[in-house]
Amino acid sequence: MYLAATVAILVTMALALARALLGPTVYDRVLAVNMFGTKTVLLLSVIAYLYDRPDFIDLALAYALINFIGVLAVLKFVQDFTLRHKDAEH
Amino acid sequence: MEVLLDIISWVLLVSGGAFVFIGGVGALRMPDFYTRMHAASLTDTLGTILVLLGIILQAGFTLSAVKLLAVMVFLLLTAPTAAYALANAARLARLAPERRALDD
Amino acid sequence: MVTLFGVFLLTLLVITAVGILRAEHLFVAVMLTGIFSLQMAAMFFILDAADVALTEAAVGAGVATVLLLGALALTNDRERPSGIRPWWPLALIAAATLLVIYATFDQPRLGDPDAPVHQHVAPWYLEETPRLIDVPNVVTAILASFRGYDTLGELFVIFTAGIGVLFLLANPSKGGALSLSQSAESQGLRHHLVPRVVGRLVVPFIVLFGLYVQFHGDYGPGGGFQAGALISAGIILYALVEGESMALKALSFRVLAGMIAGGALLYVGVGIAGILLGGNFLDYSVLSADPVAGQHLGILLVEAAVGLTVTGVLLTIFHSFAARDQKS
Amino acid sequence: MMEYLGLYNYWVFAVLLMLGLYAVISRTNLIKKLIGMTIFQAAVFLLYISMDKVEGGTAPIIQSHMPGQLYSNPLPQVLILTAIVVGIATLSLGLAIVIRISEAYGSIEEDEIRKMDNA
Repeated sequence: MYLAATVAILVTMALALARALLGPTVYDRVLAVNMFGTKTVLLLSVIAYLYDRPDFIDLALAYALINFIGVLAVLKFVQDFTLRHKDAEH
Repeated sequence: MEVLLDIISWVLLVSGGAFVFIGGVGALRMPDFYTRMHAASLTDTLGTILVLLGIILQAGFTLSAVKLLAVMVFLLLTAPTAAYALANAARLARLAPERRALDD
Repeated sequence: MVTLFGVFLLTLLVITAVGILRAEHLFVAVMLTGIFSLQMAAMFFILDAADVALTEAAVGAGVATVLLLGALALTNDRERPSGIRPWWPLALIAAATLLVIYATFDQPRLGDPDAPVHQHVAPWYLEETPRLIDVPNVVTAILASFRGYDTLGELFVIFTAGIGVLFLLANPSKGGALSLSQSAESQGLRHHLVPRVVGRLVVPFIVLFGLYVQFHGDYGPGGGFQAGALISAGIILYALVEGESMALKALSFRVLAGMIAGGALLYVGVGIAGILLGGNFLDYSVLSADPVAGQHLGILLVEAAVGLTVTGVLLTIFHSFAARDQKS
Repeated sequence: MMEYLGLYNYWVFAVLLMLGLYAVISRTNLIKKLIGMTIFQAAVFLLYISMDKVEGGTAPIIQSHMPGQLYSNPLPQVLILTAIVVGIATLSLGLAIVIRISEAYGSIEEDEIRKMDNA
């Protein structure tokens, strides 16, 4: 049963990657990165059980905790960018 | 009892996988950014809950079950936050005077 | 079956790398680098390298994207559209790729237990670690004890990189110190309610998890490098949601500099303590009456030293980039 | 078939290595060069970690309740673990240099910078 879930997650990863490569806007790509992140958390959890080494859930936990920092950094980047351009206009 | 647990986690894992997959298809096929985000984030949370619950049932009352629960709780906290931040960034940039610089 | 998963992931890895290369918008390249790092971490995990996967997770998800975006904000997020590319680099690269692939046919196939790598010192490490050091995680035992000298060198490379970034980006007109003004930009994401609340909620857990990884590294995947990257990711999150000045109030530059130097000094100090107690440099067996207990103490101190320096360096780099942002 | 699948990791290593090198030698943008360098680095990581795998082995964290368990080789893992953190430290040093170059020349394209130097 882990195999079924793993295959589904891997295929979804490929779909997310396709979205990341196709774009068309940069936000689609950020969305794909975020999707890829949650899928990685799931993949690591499932594979830890597939390998019968449940103590490796630590890895999934690490990703669950810090994966969204990248997206917050994107928000701050865009915010600073728009701020700077407003400054430049005035 | 064992068999029942196995069946339930089978159902949870497979339906979780299905939801994850549907979310992926939605993110690929939807026509514009905001609808794609909707597809991705909505099924993301449901798929996550189902898959992780399925594994937790297999783990039983162990330390790893607690860790899995923590993974689930943190994912449910952080994934919508990321979605919020992303939607906000997109909205900010659309309103921005220099929109061409950030559009692809 | 797992081999097939590996093949699938590796194929995605190559596609992503090509995507990174073709992206003319550097912002897009950075996002694809994030995906690349996630794939690498999953691949490391499949190949039985849990410690390495945890390191890649902590560094790739938390720190690398933030630093790259910081650099883009300070330079230019677009690559100049190129005209006609010369053909010779591509031809050269294609030829070299074929050459390397030709060379791989002499490699033992993946997972071959008779491969030369597995014949030399590795079996000795695996056999002797329970007797000599008695920690379950052999990676930690090798990192901190058997090859502690290597790790000392790596620590000093990180130390030097941190000092280098400070030299390059610190503002000399203000006495060499970096200063932050309370401008609108240093407010971070304070007016965004959701990230702020969730961020404030999650930061303590990240730091707690970092400490767990630091001190549980003898028993599971973890250690100073992973913990340092995780804790700095937590503080970076705090800086993002509350503004850099708030993060600097929590851990000021003075404290960070103390952590960088203190970690390096602690590592060397443990080594010298070994000499003074009659052993060799970085020989922990003499640190306590019982050699195994001495090893445990030595590994604990050395990992703590690594964690301190890595946290200090990564945060110093982050704050240097952010402070540069304020000025320009 | 399995004979070739067992070499797939090394082929991907070769391709990634050369893609990274291609980015470094063919692009003029300095940040792109640095990203190419990280791909090059990742390829080397992949080579080392591929070599550590032992068929039927598991991660080298000794399980006292499973005697006779095979373990993968811990040594390459130690080398790469430290290399990843060193990699991010050197990457940020490179980025710091690029930021200074950008401030001094107003450009991060190598050929433009060279032109300004020669002028």
